[in-house]
Amino acid sequence: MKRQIPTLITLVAGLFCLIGFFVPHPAIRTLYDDIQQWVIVIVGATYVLGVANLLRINLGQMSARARDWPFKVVLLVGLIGTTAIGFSEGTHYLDPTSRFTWIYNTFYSSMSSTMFSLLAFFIASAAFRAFRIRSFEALLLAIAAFILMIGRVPIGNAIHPAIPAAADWLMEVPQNAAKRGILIGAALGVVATGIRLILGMERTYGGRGAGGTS
Amino acid sequence: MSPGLSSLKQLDRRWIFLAVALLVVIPLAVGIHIAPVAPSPRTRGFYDAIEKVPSGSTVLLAGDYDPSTVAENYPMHLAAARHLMSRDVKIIGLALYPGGPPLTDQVLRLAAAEYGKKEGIDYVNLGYKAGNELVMSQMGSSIPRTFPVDRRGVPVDQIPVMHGVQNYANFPLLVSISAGYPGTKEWVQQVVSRYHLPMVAGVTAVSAPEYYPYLQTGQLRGLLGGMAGGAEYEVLVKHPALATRGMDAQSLAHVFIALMILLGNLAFLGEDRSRRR
Amino acid sequence: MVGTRFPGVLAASLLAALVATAVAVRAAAAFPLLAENTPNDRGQSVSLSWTSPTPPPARWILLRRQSGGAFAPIDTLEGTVHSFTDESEDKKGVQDGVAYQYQLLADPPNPALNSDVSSAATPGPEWVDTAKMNVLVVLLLFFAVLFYYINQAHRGVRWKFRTIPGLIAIEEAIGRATEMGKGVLYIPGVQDIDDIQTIASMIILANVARMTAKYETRLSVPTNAPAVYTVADEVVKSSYQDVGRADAYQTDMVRYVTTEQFAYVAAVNGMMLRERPAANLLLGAFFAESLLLAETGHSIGAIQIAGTANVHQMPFLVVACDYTLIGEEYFAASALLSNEALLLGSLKAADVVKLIMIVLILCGCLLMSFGHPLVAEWFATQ
Amino acid sequence: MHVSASPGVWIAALLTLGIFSFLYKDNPVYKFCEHLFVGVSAGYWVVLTYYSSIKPNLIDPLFGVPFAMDRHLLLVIPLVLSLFLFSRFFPRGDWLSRWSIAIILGVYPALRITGFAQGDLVQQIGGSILPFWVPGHPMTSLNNVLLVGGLLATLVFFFFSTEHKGAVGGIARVGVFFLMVSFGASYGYTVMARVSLLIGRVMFLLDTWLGVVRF
Repeated sequence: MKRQIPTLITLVAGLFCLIGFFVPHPAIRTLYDDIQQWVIVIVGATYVLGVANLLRINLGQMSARARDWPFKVVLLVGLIGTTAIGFSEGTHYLDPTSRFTWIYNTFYSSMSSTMFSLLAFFIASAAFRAFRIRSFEALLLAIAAFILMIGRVPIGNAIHPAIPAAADWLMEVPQNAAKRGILIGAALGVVATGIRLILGMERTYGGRGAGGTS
Repeated sequence: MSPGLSSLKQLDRRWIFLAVALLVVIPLAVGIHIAPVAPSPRTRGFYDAIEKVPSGSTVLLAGDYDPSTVAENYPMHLAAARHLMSRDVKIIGLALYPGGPPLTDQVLRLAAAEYGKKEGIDYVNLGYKAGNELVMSQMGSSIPRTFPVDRRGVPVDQIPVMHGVQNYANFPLLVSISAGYPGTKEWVQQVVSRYHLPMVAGVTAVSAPEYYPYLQTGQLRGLLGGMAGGAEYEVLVKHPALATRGMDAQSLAHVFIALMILLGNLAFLGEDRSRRR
Repeated sequence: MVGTRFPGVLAASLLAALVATAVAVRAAAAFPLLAENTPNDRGQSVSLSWTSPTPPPARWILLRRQSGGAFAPIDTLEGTVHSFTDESEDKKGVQDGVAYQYQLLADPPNPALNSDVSSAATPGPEWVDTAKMNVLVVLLLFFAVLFYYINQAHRGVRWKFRTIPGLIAIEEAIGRATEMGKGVLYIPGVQDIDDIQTIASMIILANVARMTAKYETRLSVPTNAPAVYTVADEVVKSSYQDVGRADAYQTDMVRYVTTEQFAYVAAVNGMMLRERPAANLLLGAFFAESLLLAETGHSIGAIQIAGTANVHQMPFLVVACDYTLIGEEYFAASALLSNEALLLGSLKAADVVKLIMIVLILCGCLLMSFGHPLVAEWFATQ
Repeated sequence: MHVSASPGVWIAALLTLGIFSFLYKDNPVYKFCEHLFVGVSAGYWVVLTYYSSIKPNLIDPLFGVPFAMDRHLLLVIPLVLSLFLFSRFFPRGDWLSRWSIAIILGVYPALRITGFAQGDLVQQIGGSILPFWVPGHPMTSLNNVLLVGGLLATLVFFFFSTEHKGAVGGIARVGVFFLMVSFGASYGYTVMARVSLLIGRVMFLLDTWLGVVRF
């Protein structure tokens, strides 16, 4: 009994939303909109659940004096402090002068942008240590990378306007052809996996994660 | 193989890190001007699409990025807000990235100060909403129902710029500033393909190649790719700022990395001839 | 009307005169005004379209009446506009099932520029959105092919698929690691267990674990999500049992390291530098960290085989690894290894649809070259 | 050179340098910054999600407004399903949270199927149907042939039902060449992206923190 109901919910909600896409009639579209509005709220709740999980795991590790537990304390202070200040300011939490916005600018914004900027260093060292041109395919990759890297910055245009032109052509024709092949292949994969998920044929292990930056 | 090249193999990568740091810090501190920024056709498409928006109409500006890609997305976002406001176009801003709302706030406030626009009358920040593509799909049915209040908690029916705004039919253009998921791809799939809303996008360089097929089919009318795209757009908007200033360091770093690839292959030339792919 | 100094009554009478002249001067050089029920919508909406005479007046006053009723102005439009949708969310707008007629009056008044009275249009909802027929047909075709082949596969039909060089490379790499008496490092990507790429990675891990069990090669699997740890540990344990080497299985083979992206990379790079595995298998969903892992793996001279569907990471993996499974090749590899009816049926169905697409695009282009864009038009959404 | 006086900028600058220390080697300072970042961002997410999604779309319409009778009453359903999610924390109640996840696993794939089918299948195939020769435009004709040829070759490479030998093998190899060019392009763009992010951080350190140069 516990196993069938979730599969039934997925089946009904999934098929209904699939049909709802093609039917503008209010008899269907009104409930279609309702279901999607509900899931917006439930997805919001899964984010809160995720953070609650993080809180539980770190509290456990801290009390059990697991490895690196002092750093877990830092994490918990950051988590509970930010949450408390945020809720204390009510709907003004994101006003330009609020303490929550100060935390956002000082801690979240600064560290988040620095984390990704580390990659500039690693790309340079990997270019030297791990960019082996040992086949014709790798050579093609390297040539395209050169044209793009030099063509997309002002220095390329200064050296010779043909470089940015070559970069544009390379992006609009060969790159487009291959990317479109990948897009179509991926689309077939998503549609196949999607319908298998809705019909309960796919084996899944858990809930849906949030978005992310590649 | 000459000893000089083989000793390169043991080069500690932290020397490379130091070189990258210097190549970025020096041009920024000194501000040398290596080469002018030349706008590309894609950037002109972005500019022209906004030029075609009738003044007085309202445009949707989605700032779907967070601080991790501020260096690439923020300059485009600010330049687009300035461009729209300079043409007296009202802006409805939102962000489907959790880290987005404060950035949308800063952009709209900064541009509004320069063009004398007032929050609520000329622009509004609807803030964040969980649900990724679901939010985009539901805005097609009803924006007031999906965003009952703006970022400040003010009900939208009390906000003048939101009067008469029901769904995508009210907008002549959608401007998407995007870093990943959810972003430009989802706006194209869920909105442009379904409601035929003209759209332009300013995206991070990592994701730019993926959107060229959309440019070719006309699903996207214009595309800004990375900081270079932002700089080209800043030149067209005649407001060179953040992105333009970074171009010198960008050029030098790219040349350096290209050299690293060449040097790397020379140094390891003999080494793995045996292990073909 | 613009706030004139005269009281409202004068403005109303001016308007009445306008309406009267419009009706009286029927035969003036008017232009047709098309009114129709807005297609593919939820009803309560009429779409108007017209080609205004040149030069168009400064503004249009739009009049509406229910059949038999009197015309009344409902909106003022810019002169340059040539289409309008009469709908409103609150109940005051046009109602379904009632016939309406429209007329455009030039403002400033100029009877010669007024439009004809439009034919009657009755708003109403539609059951099917005709603009999305091509999407429906494509989906139904794909579902039909998909379920046909999944059904065939369930009935035991097996098809011959091409060999995937990446899979052979994995076996060779494990064999080489065994000869050198070194270990194998298996990194299942950085997404949680609900990601399709992580599930595919678990299938490949099962096969890799069977090989390392047989050859008694050291295997370590660092994961970055608790859920992935529990599933991977289960997969490795049952693989060792399948091959009858339950004794060779150790609990520390699969480890949960941390969830944060860069901390995970630092920990895994540390493992590589300490344990010096002979084979690195990076199979799953990777983001910006694929570059760092592949670089360290390359620096310790390990044979590296990578596979992911995140195409934006392909450039780094192709240049740093000995072999890469590109996008769909990665999913095909896991389908072939799983030998599951569901995955093999889907793989075969995707191939058949790709074949149909290749033929379709070729015919479409040839027809287009001879001037018949019918295929392209059918695919272009209206 | 007028160094910034705001404590916020100083803390941000020190945290930035703390994270850059990872370049030298993984060290306690980096670990401190990293854990602080994970904690603060989690806290930010909870507050933001509550005020932006849960309060305006669930709490206010259901409880705030003087009990609107029409469709708002149905919001009891998402309220109950959201509460079910937290059953994971109770030893026996875990199966209840599967109901909430089940509706997500129904609605999202449906949206993906229609979105990908329309945006990435129908429109991309539509955009790939191009004339092989356009009278008077040799360059466009060549580009069209390469665009369609490259797409078909890539699709053949991702074709698994026949061995890559003979003609099919040749076409598949051409497909790989196109793929490699597109990977090279992605490599160039990714280099540009990562360098830009570093430029952004150095601009912060030089201008906002140290005030070396006002831009």
